[in-house]
Amino acid sequence: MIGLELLLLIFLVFCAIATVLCKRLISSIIIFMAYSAVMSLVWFLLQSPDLAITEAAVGAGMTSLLFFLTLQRINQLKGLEQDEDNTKR
Amino acid sequence: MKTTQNDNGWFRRILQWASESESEGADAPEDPEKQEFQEYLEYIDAHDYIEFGAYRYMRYQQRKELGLDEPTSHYTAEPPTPQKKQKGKKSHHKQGVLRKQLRWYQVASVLITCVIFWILCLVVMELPEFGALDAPAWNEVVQRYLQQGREETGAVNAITGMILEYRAFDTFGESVVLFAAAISTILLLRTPNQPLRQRKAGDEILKELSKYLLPIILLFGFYVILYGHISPGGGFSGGAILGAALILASLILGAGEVGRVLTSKRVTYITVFSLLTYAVMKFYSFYTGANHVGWEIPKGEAGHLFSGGFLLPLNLCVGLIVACTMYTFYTLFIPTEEE
Amino acid sequence: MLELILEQRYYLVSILLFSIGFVTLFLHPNLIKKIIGLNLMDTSIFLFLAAMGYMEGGQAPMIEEGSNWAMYINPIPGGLVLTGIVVAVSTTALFLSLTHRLYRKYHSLNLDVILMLAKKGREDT
Amino acid sequence: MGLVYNIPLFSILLVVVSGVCIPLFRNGKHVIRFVQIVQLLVGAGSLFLMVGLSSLNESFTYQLGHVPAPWGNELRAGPLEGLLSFVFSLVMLLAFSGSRESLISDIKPHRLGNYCLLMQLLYGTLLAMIYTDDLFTAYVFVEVAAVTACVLVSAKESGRSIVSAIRYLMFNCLGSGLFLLGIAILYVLTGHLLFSSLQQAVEQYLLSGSSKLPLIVSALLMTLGLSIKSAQFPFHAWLPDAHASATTTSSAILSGLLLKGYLIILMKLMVCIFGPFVMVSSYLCDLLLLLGLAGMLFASVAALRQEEVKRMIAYSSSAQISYIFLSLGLGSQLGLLAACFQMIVHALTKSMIFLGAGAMINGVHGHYWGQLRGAARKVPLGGIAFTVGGLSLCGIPLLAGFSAKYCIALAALDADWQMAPALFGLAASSVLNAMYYIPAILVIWGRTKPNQEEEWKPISIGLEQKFALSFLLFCNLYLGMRFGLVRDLIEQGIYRFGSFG
Repeated sequence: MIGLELLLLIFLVFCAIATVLCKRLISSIIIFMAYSAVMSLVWFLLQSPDLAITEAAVGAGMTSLLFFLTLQRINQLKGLEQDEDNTKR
Repeated sequence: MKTTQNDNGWFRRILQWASESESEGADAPEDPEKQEFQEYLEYIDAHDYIEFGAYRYMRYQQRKELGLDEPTSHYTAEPPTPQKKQKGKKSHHKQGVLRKQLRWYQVASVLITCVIFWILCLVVMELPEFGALDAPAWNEVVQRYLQQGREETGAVNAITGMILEYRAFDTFGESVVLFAAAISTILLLRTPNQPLRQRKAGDEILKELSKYLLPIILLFGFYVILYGHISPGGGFSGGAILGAALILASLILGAGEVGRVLTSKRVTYITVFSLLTYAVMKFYSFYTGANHVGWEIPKGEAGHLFSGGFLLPLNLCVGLIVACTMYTFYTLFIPTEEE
Repeated sequence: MLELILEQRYYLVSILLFSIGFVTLFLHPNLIKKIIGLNLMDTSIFLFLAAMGYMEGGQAPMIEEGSNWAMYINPIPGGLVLTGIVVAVSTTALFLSLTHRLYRKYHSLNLDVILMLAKKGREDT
Repeated sequence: MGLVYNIPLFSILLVVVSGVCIPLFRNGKHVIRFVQIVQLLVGAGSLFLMVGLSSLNESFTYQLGHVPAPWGNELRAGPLEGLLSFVFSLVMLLAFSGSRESLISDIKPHRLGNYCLLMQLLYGTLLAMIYTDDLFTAYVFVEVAAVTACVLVSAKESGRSIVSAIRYLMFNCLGSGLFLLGIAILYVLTGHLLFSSLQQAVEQYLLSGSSKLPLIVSALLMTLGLSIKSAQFPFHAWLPDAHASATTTSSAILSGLLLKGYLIILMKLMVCIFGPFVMVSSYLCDLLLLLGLAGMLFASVAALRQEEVKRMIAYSSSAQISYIFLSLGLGSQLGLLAACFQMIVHALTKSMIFLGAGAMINGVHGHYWGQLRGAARKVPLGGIAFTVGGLSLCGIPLLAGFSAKYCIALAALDADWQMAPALFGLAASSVLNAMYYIPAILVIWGRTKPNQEEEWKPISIGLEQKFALSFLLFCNLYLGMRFGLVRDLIEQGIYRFGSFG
């Protein structure tokens, strides 16, 4: 049991470092999603199912979705700029 | 998992990051935008101060003269002319001052973090042991929640009983945070009369699948909300699931379809009425409790759906607030037509 | 020492995560990364709280009729964390919407660049 | 239990519910009236509460719900809380009426309703911060304040205001992270969240002498978090930008009230939880004193260099907040009294200065000193408000700022080694204040160039604005000449609040 806990905790730290250092924003958001999912698993192990459900729905689901949508919107703006440049060419 | 995607290798990158060579973008710029900005900083260090837009326009002119490439600038709408600073005023930008400052800032914040980390480690070592049976937090407050909570609130789930009955004022504040965040996002992102983007509805298989899947998710969300005082869950988690179902629906069926039923006005009204209902119910129990009037709501038999006095409607209100807020966030964040 | 570290593993990990989030919020110029750092910081504190509510061999606080109260874990941190999660998602949404507005204005996610551009704008108008 | 005891709960709920109801309105102008009526009601209620409690000389706790305090939430009110909420309501009301026109012109009509909503939520939050008696409730409402105030900063929709909003939010999130971590450590140690139970538990720890480091660190984290939020010196970077780009109403409330809300919580932490032992023995008070001193000098020096009126006033706010930190750092009952008095004086004075400056800016359509030359001749009342406020902050006798400085000096004279630095800081910062306010006053009353002579005619401002400015002027003069009554009230309140030092 303690082995599993340690594994999850180390994975958490690893994910945290990875999500910070990752250069592509999209992959760092995906890693953040994994981080949230693992966090909810840890809370389940800590006998707090309420927290686990909420974190899975809000942290891994909602927050990551908001990140994705923002990124999509930003990329769309970028894409438009490139389109303008292309039409000028 | 994602370690293999980069050829540099994590170890080297961590080393690089630790020695802070990454931010010195002049040698290895990651981003053309950043590189351009670095060049700009060097330019204003060396020459005189001009606006960034003016700098870009100047670069564009230079490149055009050389016949190198076409502009990538989106500042081309009105070419600003380079402005000289007024005479008599010394430029603030001395050679490389800015970059030095940035570096100092970084070193200082890493140092501060290390100090904080070290102090917190010392603190943690002095804290009561993890999982100890005689931790100081294990006091009469917890005892009453666990021992008499079932009779006093009529809830099986002690957490729901706690946040909606004992510490209901905090939860009220929390709903207000959500509401305030939703309104703030509306203020920031909504432009009036903006059409919702008519996404192409997903393909047929997804649509067919969603016919069966959506009701199940909706039902599950309501189940989590309504049985929040009996089983794990409650307004917050159930509301988030409900919100997720609404988002899924607008992803698959198209935002326009769902948006026609759940207009932004209706969503706001639902949130407002839920919050008002919550406030009225809690006001009733705060007032009667504080003035010792009696008139308690009968708690019913714990473990049944209709038990726990106000817990069920309170959970429903919180759930609706959360679901509506999540849906509002989604509708404001999806890309719109004119962008 | 090692035993103590193993014993306090949850606390230590949450402190570590807190530091990572803190340094990201401070150092990383990219706004999206800053927001992720903020989230890391918040979740680490939640982990700290959730870990302190745990009791060796305790069960989730779904109270059965006539059971011994000492067999459940502490429900208070759970309630606090629930509140905290909701607060965190609200601030994240607000932060992201501000980021989007800024990108629309300055076409950059780099806060240093944005600050420079905003400063220039001020000096000229 | 009489009706008086219900006033805290009634006022918080009334304000929040009235805010929540605003989306049901259609017309933005009605919304402002509605909000003002609610503020008037709550202000009257607070006045009633203050008078009642002061004549009975008592304070009380109000149990929220059917379960008594360590289990449920509770509110706590005494004469000091009544006074503070009265002053806050007054400033809120006057800020709304004093800048009504600029509010309508600065914010697009379809956003006005939501802006007022957030204002009202912020106001309810401030009331809750005043009355709360529970650490976690304080945290939740601190977060509400962060979210609402952020949008108030960005309401004007220029690029600059959004940049300042994002900086504001960043600092705030950092502050709340530290604050929450402090709460978590304290909860692990004691298992309580209620102020009175926490105080007992902390005392027990001090008697037994164990776990001293965690206690100090948690106190340090919370103090740090709150001082980041209240724009204390090293963390004040966001404040000038936020002010310079916000509308007049936002600036007045941000600087006059919001920063004080956090300070009230800090004061409660000091008095109700940690007590003098932890604060003084762990040099936390000295830290506050040093922060205050540094802030007073640095912010004043920075204010000297500003070319925009609002930025200058913002730096001056940061300096004035440092006075409060300084007097809290003295670590005595007198210091606490001086801090409260300075809080009230600054709330009234700073909102007056902002309203006056806002009126002038509206009059001449420019906010640089060059454009503001002769502005006070165009908008005489605004000019008078700015002048009186500025002179008051310089410490001219018979004005409110002088009496606040007098209180702080009295407290400093009572302290031992802190006396010399505190008095020095007070004197130096008064001189610095004079150095930037007096040129500013000369500029706004100065003559414009002769060819612009026809523009000298005073511009008429609305009746409501006139009333608000005159009322604030009256308050300033009253507090300057006869501050005995208010001071006694604060003393009584602090005595009820808990003993310190």
